[in-house]
Amino acid sequence: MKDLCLAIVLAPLVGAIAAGLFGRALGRSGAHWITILSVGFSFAGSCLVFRDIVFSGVEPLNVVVYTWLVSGGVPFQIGFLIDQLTITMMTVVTFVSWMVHIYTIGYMHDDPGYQRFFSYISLFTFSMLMLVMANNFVQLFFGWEAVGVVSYLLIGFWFKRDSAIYANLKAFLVNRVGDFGFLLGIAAVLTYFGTLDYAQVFAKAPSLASTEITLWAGHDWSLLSVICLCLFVGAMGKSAQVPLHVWLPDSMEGPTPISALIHAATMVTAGIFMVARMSPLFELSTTALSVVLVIGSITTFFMGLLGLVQHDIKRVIAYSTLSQLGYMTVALGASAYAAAIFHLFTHAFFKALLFLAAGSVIIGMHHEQDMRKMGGLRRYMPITWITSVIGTLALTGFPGTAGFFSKDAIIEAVKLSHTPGAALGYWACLIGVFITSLYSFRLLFLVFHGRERMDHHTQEHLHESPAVVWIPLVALAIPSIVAGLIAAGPMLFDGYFGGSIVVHAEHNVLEHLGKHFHGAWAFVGHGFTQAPFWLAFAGAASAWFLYLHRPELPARIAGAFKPIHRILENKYGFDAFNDWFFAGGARGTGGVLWRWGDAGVIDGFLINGSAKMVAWCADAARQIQSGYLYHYAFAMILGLLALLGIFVHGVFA
Amino acid sequence: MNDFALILPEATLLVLACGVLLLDAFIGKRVPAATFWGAVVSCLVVLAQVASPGYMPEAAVFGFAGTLRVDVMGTVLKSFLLVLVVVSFFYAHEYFSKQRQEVQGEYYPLALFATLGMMVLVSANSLLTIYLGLELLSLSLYSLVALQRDSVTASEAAMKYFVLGALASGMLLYGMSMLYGVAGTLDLSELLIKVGNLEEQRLLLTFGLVFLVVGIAFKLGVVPFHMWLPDVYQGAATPVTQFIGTAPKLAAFGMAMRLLVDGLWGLSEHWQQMLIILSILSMGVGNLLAIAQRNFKRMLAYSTIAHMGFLLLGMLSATASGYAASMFYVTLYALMSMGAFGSIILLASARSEADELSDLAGLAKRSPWFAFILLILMFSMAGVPPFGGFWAKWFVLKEVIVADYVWLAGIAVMFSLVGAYYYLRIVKLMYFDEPETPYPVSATTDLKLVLSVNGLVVLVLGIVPSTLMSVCISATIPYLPW
Amino acid sequence: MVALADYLMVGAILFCVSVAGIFINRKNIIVLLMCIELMLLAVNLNFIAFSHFNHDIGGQVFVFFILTVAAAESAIGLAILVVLFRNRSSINVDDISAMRG
Amino acid sequence: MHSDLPLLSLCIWLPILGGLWVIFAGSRVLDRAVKQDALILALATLALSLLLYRDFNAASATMQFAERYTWIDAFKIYYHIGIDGIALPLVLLTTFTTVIVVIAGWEVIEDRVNQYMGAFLILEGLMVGVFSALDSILFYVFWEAMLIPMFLIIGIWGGPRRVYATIKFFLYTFLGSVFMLVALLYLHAQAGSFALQDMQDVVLTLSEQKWIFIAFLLAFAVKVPMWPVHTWLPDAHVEAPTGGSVVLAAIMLKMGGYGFLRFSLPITPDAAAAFDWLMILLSLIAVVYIGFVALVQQDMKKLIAYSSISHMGFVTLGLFMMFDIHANTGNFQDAAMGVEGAMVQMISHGFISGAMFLCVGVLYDRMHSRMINDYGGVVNVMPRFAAFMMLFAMANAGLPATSGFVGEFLVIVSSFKANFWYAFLAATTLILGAAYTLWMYKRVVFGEIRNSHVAELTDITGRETLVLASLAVAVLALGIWPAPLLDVMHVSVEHLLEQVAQSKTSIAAYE
Amino acid sequence: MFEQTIFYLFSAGLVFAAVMVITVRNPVHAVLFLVVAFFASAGLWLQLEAEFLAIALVLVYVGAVMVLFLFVVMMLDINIAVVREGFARYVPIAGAVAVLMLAAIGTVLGRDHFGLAQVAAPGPVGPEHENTAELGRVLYTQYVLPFEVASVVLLVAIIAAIALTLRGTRQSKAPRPEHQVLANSRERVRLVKAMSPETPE
Repeated sequence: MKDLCLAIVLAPLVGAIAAGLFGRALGRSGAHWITILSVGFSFAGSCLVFRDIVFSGVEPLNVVVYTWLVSGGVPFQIGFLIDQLTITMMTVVTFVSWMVHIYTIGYMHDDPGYQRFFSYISLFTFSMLMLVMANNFVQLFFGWEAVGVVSYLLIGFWFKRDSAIYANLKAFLVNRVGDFGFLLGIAAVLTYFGTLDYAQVFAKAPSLASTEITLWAGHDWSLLSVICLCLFVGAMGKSAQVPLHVWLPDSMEGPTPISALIHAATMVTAGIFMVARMSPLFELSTTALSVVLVIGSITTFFMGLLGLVQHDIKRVIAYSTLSQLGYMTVALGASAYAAAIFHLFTHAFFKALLFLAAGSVIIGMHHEQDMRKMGGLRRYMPITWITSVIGTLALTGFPGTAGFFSKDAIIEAVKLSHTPGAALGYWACLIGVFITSLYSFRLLFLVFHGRERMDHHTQEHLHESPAVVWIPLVALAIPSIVAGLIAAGPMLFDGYFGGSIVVHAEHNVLEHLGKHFHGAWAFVGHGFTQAPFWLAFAGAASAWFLYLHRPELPARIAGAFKPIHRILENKYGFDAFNDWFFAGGARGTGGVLWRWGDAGVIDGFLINGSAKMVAWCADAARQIQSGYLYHYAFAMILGLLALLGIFVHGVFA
Repeated sequence: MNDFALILPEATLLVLACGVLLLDAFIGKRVPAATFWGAVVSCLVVLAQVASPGYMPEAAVFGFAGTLRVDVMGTVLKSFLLVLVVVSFFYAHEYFSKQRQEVQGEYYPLALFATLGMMVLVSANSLLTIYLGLELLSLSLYSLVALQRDSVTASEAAMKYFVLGALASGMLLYGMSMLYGVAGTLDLSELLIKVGNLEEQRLLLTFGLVFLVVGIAFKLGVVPFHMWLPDVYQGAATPVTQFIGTAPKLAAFGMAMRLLVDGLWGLSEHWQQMLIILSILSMGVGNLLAIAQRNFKRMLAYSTIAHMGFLLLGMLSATASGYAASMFYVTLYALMSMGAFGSIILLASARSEADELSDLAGLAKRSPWFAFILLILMFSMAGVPPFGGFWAKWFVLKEVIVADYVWLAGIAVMFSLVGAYYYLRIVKLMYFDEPETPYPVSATTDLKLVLSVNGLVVLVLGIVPSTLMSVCISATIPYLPW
Repeated sequence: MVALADYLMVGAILFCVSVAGIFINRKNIIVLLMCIELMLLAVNLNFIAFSHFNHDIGGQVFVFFILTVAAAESAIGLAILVVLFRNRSSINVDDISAMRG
Repeated sequence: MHSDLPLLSLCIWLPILGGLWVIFAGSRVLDRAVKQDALILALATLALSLLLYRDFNAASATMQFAERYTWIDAFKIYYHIGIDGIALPLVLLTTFTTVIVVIAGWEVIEDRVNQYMGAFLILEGLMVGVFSALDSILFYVFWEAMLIPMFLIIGIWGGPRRVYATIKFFLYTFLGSVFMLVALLYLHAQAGSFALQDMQDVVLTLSEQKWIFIAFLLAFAVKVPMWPVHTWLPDAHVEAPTGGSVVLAAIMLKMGGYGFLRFSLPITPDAAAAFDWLMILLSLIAVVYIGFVALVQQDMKKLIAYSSISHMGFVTLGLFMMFDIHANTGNFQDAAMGVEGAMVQMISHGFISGAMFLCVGVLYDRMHSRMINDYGGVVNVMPRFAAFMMLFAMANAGLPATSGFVGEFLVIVSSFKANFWYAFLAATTLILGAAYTLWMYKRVVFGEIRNSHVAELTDITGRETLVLASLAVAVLALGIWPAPLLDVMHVSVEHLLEQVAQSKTSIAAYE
Repeated sequence: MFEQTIFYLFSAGLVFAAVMVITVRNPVHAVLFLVVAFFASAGLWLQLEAEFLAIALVLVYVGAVMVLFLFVVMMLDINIAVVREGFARYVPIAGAVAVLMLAAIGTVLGRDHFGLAQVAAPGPVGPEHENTAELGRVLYTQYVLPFEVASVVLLVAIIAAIALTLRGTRQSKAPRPEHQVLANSRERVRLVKAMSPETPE
């Protein structure tokens, strides 16, 4: 199985290298064939492994591929840990990636960077697989950073656009802030555990649970809290949790397939995956879990609100993604790791679906993304419309859809949790349901229903997207509906994850919840009676009222609550603050240090200053060499006198 | 050995110098090169005598009732300075054949007499011999400087040199009179013994010593007795400057050794302190002022002052190995400054002296090879390996540190850092600036050869300094037992 | 009785006068040359006095040579002076300062 | 199979003598022939150094390929050379970089080609000499002699302010090294020998050690360069020709780090322990302060120069936190990771900064401007170049799977052992390094074509591709599999740590 | 007593003459005062029983060297008015230096070290004592080497004096073509700052 895993990982890399370095020789179709085949192969391989691990009950695989380096007696290795958690991620990643590959043929049809694009997304697939398959922190960090880079490259894919290259830099830097914490976490792990291998670290973790370290005098911290918080900072960056969320909406500058693959389905969930992977550590720190919970709650609620005021179709979905990531984080904080991963799993399908549908719309609209210029598209793009409706229902958690299971599970789990902050999490999630529904249906209504607001030219050319575009839509729509029905039971309650996730008994809300679980259908039926469903229904109704029935109302409401509206439009001022404080502050600091410190004090005063001093002394000394004989003689006589004074008369003695 | 065998080289040189004088008077006008070759042959003959194994004594031999001392150090110094004189003759010949024909005649005999003075000086064993050798050297040098009769600067330089030189020798004599008065002898060997026995007369001896040190300092060109040096270097014709700047420095070193070590070792703790002060002042003033110069010769003059400060570092450590260091230093210094002035001669045309720094601009384009040679010399003077000058600095610094004056070594390297700047400026002019004229440098093969060898010797000494170091060490070994 | 110190004192005074003379005379080089003669005279007085009081002829011999050399020195000094005067038409010490710095 | 040739000497003298030959024989022949000769010499030296690697015994901490001949009899100075696991990678880096530089200068240098090529070859030999000298005076001679060709390279083929830059460079480094000379001479006075081994063994009191350490510090800190004696570097880099910048960044800076490893730590371990707070402070200032300064640079070369200073901060940090680690864990061997990280960082920085300078050189050769504002949208006309530069920029930002990551990673993770805050401050480079590198990349490479000059740019030639590709391979190979590099140094680093662990003053107390 | 009177007489004369040498306006007078100084010191030397040297001083110095000085002084035709310009300004500082120096030397050479108590005056020598013979004896035996060197010094002085002052063919006014060809601007043209004619003084 090791060889198969290696092949799964390397296939996309081969595809990426082929398409990247030999793209011109391969031609367009060559490039997409090789990458699609390689990712398809990975998917197929993942399915095989999935079968082995999940159904055949093969022991999780933990192997070393090669030793990266040995230093200080600590081996750093590249290796795979394939267990239930990993294989779930692998399957999702390769499947969505595969779909996106196919979809890209249509979406990027006319783009000059065609081969490059395929190369990038294949490379991304490789990196993501490396991330999830890692059996140690170094490799995790490898993948972690690699996906960041590919994300950077893809956001800036259209490098001529100023907004795109601004967004990719921002994305990378904000992610780096997360990585900063992540790396510190890894350093802490290495320092106290002496190894970076998951298995060894997890095994040793309980023995270090009560270790305390001193960061500054007088304040002792629990070691595991420090480690978990540092690691979680990394997760916050990657999974766009407040306040490191700012890059995600901007990342929509990238081509839509990327938004689907990277910024919705896979990469942004790496943080969630990582925390789940680290559950043996997080379980030992209630502090960390609480922080996770609170951060997740804030993200869930506040990012959802922002979705309401966006006009760019992709940005609405992006904020929706933020909000959903918040749900997952809340689940993590409540120790409902399985629920988080399950939501990750379902979200991957329906959010990728929504993005790809949006992409389809964008193709139809000739790269117009403003919803105010759309409307009534269902007539022109029926398949896109249908799949979008499915995606929206899944997102809003309509009972029976995939999203329903995962989201309800999270809400129920948080409700049961006793981790500090759980109440906040519960209410944030609950209200979040209403908000989700509101902006989701707003999007649906503005785009596919109502008056056709696009210009005449666009209208004439509107038609359904080609098959390579809609086939992935359909392929993603299916799991968006059925994934929950099939997988909810095993993944949430039946110990699907086995030993890959560790939950302490006192935190184990899912187990508690599982006592009330009597099959998926019963769960659906139960769902109709619960608050979330009615909240979602209220959201949908409000959307209908505001955007179809009385479309002039939203503007009036906005006018009436101008301050709030402005805060929302300014995204709570995060961007402005970051630009001013961090970007501006860093440049200002740099400028001061450079001009004042380097050029002023060191160079100006110390270096050139002493050079000038020497020159000045030289000039002054020149004056003594006056050219006059009597001065020369005088100097000699003074010299003589001085020597006499010192050595004979002991003037200085 | 009988007395006359001991001064055979000096006697030969005297005779030959008179011969060269006659040669110049009678056929010099018709065959200008005759005087030159005569002088060269004279030096070589004397060199052969000095360097012959029979002349090299194992221990010091005294002659002429103790006024003469022939020992290894003296012999080695004589050999070195004769070599330097010969080389400087080659440069001078080139310079004179380019221009200034009319002063050629007197140059060589006077230079030979100066050489005789140096030889007397380094083998003197009496205050009297030292004084006479010094005067013979000085008077010849004064007149050499003034030899360029129609040059305003040369006569000015000569006048300054003369007046200050006379003042300095007056002070030296005053010191000698005190030593004579206190110790009652003119003989250095006797002085050495008496100084050791005259504990209660320390003050008087120190009093005399101060005047003596002033005289030595003047001859070496050490601050604050250096004031003559820049003006003389700048004002004199380049070969004269070259002559003054090379062999006489060895002689001055020899004189310092004779007076301070051979005669006044007993006062070493005093003169050590004096030399420390002089050395620091010299390194400081020399390096500082060199920076502000625009004239190459004048710059080299200040650099000389700085180098003399370094030279004193070896002496003031007052160990045999320290003297060896100083000897090594002065030899290297003479070689380097020989080459540096040689470069000026190379560049000098019939029209101008080419002694301004700006004349060096773009030399690397006009003549890459000689720019390289001058580069070697400049880096060597700055004390950068792998050139000879590095080892010179290395050696004296090592001795200073062994003598437990680490702070002094620190000061010295600080000043050498300042000094590096102006040497670099020369390199900068040659390599980084554009030439004023595009024409390649024209010179005779002789000069090219001599200058090339001169530069390469400095390079080779940088790579294999061992032999010369050993020579210097063996020359100063007799001073070990004290 | 006249002590050695008295002779030495006269020599010292002479020495100092000549030093002052070198410094004081800024217009005439010839006087400078004369000052140097005075200085040598002071030295000679020292030598002879020491020679007398130490019963040693060496000092007188030294003076003998000093006189010889001083004569030679004057000859050369004056020759240089003449050359200088021919070039500059002046023996003003202030004027011979073309080189400085 | 061991070769009987004096390999190490050949690596030193082949390029030096070859360089002289190129200079003096080259003035009469065609430039092309000169370049070919230079390339052959550089390649031959590289091949010789690869033989060194092949025959190197990584299991031994002794000096290998040692040669010892009497040089100056009177003072027992020897021509004594040899390399251990610390020096070997640096020697390889030197020979590799020289090949790169020779190729990079192929068409760019038109003026005095023979001197240019010769100077680099001589420089190569001298640098190898520095890394392999086992006699302190021999070391010093190589160390100083190196300044001369570099001085000329910057001064002759440099930019408009080359004279200021090169004199500043020379004097700065000279300042440091003369004090080192004093320290070496003092050590000789104590140890009675100039051999490095004897100096490492000599017993010194703490105050002696402190003075010696400071003298060494001046020499090595200038070379590294550490804040606040770093200001020569931006000027020198900016004005130097591309090849000069490459050698300067790739190799010369490493000599500072090497000096700490070879001299400061083993000779004055107690002083190093006493001053470690200072060294760490300066290192962290270099990382953070210089990171900020790099951010606001308008000149690409200056930016990379500052980034070099910042990266070299990791080297000194990695070396000097061993005392804190020892204080925490009680075992010096626990600091091996930091030291090895510093070593890897040196090697990796050699490749990356060299590559970055070459990238700027590529642009400069075409536009004759280094200002970021003069560029924009380069990727549109130079896609292949943009790809390479992206790789190197990412490596500069410390991306995993590039060599830039390895050293930083090892240093940061092991600095946690010393102190959380060291790790915290050092890790800011993750953000700052990415910020200044990628921001520059964005402004230069991405975007619409900014002006007509950019529009006229042509993509890299085959020669440039070759150069950049070979560096890219090195950067990636070292990032993906650094083990071969680390394996050669383990034993030597352990040996070094044993030496450091041996307090000299405690021996003094016994005696 | 007599001895002392003689000593003080000559000493006073010597010092007075010396001071006059450096202060008189006319260089010719200065030379003449120098002669007086020589005579005075010759007197002192006689008192110190250095008869030969005293005579030699008068003969050689006064007879030859001073004449040479006079010769040059008169030949050079110096403007006396200029020669004494600003003289008084430097007297204080020169005096101060001289006094300081005298103090530095005098304190050492005083009677503390060289008084009669320390160095006893030698008794008078008899008439049979021949200073000249005594000097001559050592001059050609013990000091023969310095003697030879001194002769070379004189030879050099002769050569130098001739070389420096003898103007051979240069006194001819005939044009020298080789010099004309070699003329260049640096040597021939001197740039002076000229007052423009419009500007009034």
